Amino acid sequence: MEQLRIDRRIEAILFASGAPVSCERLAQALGLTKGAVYQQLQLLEQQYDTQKTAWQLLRLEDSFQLCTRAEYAPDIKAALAITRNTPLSQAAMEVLAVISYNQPVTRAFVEQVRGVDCSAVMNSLVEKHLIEEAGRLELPGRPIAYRTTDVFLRSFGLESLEQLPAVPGREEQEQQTILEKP
Amino acid sequence: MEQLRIDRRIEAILFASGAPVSCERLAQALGLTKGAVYQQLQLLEQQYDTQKTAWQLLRLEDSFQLCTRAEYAPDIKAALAITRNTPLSQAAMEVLAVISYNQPVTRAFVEQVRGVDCSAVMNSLVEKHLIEEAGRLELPGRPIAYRTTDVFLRSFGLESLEQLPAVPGREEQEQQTILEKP
Amino acid sequence: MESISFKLEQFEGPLDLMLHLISQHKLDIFSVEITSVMQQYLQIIGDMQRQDMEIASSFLEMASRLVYIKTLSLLPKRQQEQEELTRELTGQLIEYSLCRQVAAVLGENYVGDRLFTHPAQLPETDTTYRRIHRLEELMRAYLSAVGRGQRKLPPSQEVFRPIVRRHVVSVSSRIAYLLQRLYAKPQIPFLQLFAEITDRSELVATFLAVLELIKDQRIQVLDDEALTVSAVYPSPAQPPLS
Repeated sequence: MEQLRIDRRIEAILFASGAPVSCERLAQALGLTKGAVYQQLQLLEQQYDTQKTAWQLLRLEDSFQLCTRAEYAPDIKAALAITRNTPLSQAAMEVLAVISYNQPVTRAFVEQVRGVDCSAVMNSLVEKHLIEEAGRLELPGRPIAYRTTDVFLRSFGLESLEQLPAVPGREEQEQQTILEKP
Repeated sequence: MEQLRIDRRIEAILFASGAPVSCERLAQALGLTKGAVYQQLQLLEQQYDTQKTAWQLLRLEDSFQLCTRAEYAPDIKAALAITRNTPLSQAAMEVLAVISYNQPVTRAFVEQVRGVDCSAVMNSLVEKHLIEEAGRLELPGRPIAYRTTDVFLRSFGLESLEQLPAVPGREEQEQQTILEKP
Repeated sequence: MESISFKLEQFEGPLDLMLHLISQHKLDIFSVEITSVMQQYLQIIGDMQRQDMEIASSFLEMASRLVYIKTLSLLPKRQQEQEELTRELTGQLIEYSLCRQVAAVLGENYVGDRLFTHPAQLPETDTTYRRIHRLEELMRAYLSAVGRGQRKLPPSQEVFRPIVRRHVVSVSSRIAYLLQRLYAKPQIPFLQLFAEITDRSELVATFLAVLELIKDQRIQVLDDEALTVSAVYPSPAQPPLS
């Protein structure tokens, strides 16, 4: 196999890490001296600057990190805003519905109702500020409970949770189970 | 201010978002036509390949993503102390095979093909983002359907599902059975 | 007899085990003489049961399915059903073997553990959700999530009550009860003994009581059309004990 270039190997590590990586760690991973690594980093930095790449090499103490340049922030934000505006998926809507009717409620509860892993969906609902943590429940393992937020109320045109419409077939007794559920 | 180059702006968005970004979203964010963006993406791809950069441009259906080349994996794993090197289990591989060729597909269908309970395996594939929910099927009980993700495509070196290897002896008519199954 | 040289855990399920047996005997899956494989499968499961080894339910399920097919093959009038079920099973085996082949090809192309993406480095932005939805969407989603019967909701404590305070019916109490009834009316149709019972525990206890009484020759079952339980004379049923 062809020998990989050291600068590329450093770039690969910085790229995959995202976070700052110390010169020392780079040297260890590549089996090189810190000096040799440092020299390569300087060359990379120059190269990025002269070529005006979209990213730059940031130095923080003895660590290095690849980051996009500030002037590209508007483009990145524009792309991000579009993502944010994508409507909720069926799965997200269901998780939200289960939480809104049963809050405060654990992830395990939501997963039990739906029969599937819901962690990714719930994380994204937290990110969208539609649900939030509501302390821990006094149950084995002290699981985190979740509840809906004001953003949720606004999204569905509600003034309070009491305005949630009754679900046909849902009985009083089931409302109770929230507090008792394992 | 100096005009920023379009290819750099695309690179910045791809770099910062980490995840695949659709051609459409890039076009919207940059105020360009999809065609123009697509052309730039192709140039970037060539450029990365000829320069043998540490990262490559992957195409996943209509989306694009930057990711490192496989030959740098040992360096990255060494530097970032990544131990999650566990290959997918036989069971996971079989479930992926059934889902990728039949999607969208219910858990019951996967279990019928494999003759065993698959809920644990499927949950772990959801956690690994290799499969995701795809709404519910209009069948009795409205079961949740699953499909493969862009992580799946990336993990198996595919650009789209059409590149899935042909199933030996599989006939058109068998494609139909998906809709009829219980 | 061939000893068990493998563990069931090695197999992905009953279909996997059957494919293993097929390949071991170099049989062609498309023209496989499935009955010979069935025979072996049942033998393996049987051996394991005799050795008190733990067998996953899916393996037992397949065993009962095979036994059923085998039973049908002994009944002349059910040949057609037997053939259908056999075809279905063969079809399943073919489908599963395809699944395995595809999984193997996919597996060779797996690079998921060697490609690294760049973790997102997004500028601080407001990620608050801004779309407006109609309330009906939420309701529909709720009904969709919990299902019409809402059976998947974690059960309330009420449901556990019968389990916790399990109503245990003893066999001896049912023996007493049966003898009491037979004392009043020496012949009772078998099914009538169970006619008014709704509780499972009571049902089981009553049946065990009948068996117990037969064993002790206190009662006998008359082989008439209705299967009548009859008190046995001349050792007449004793009056109720309690």
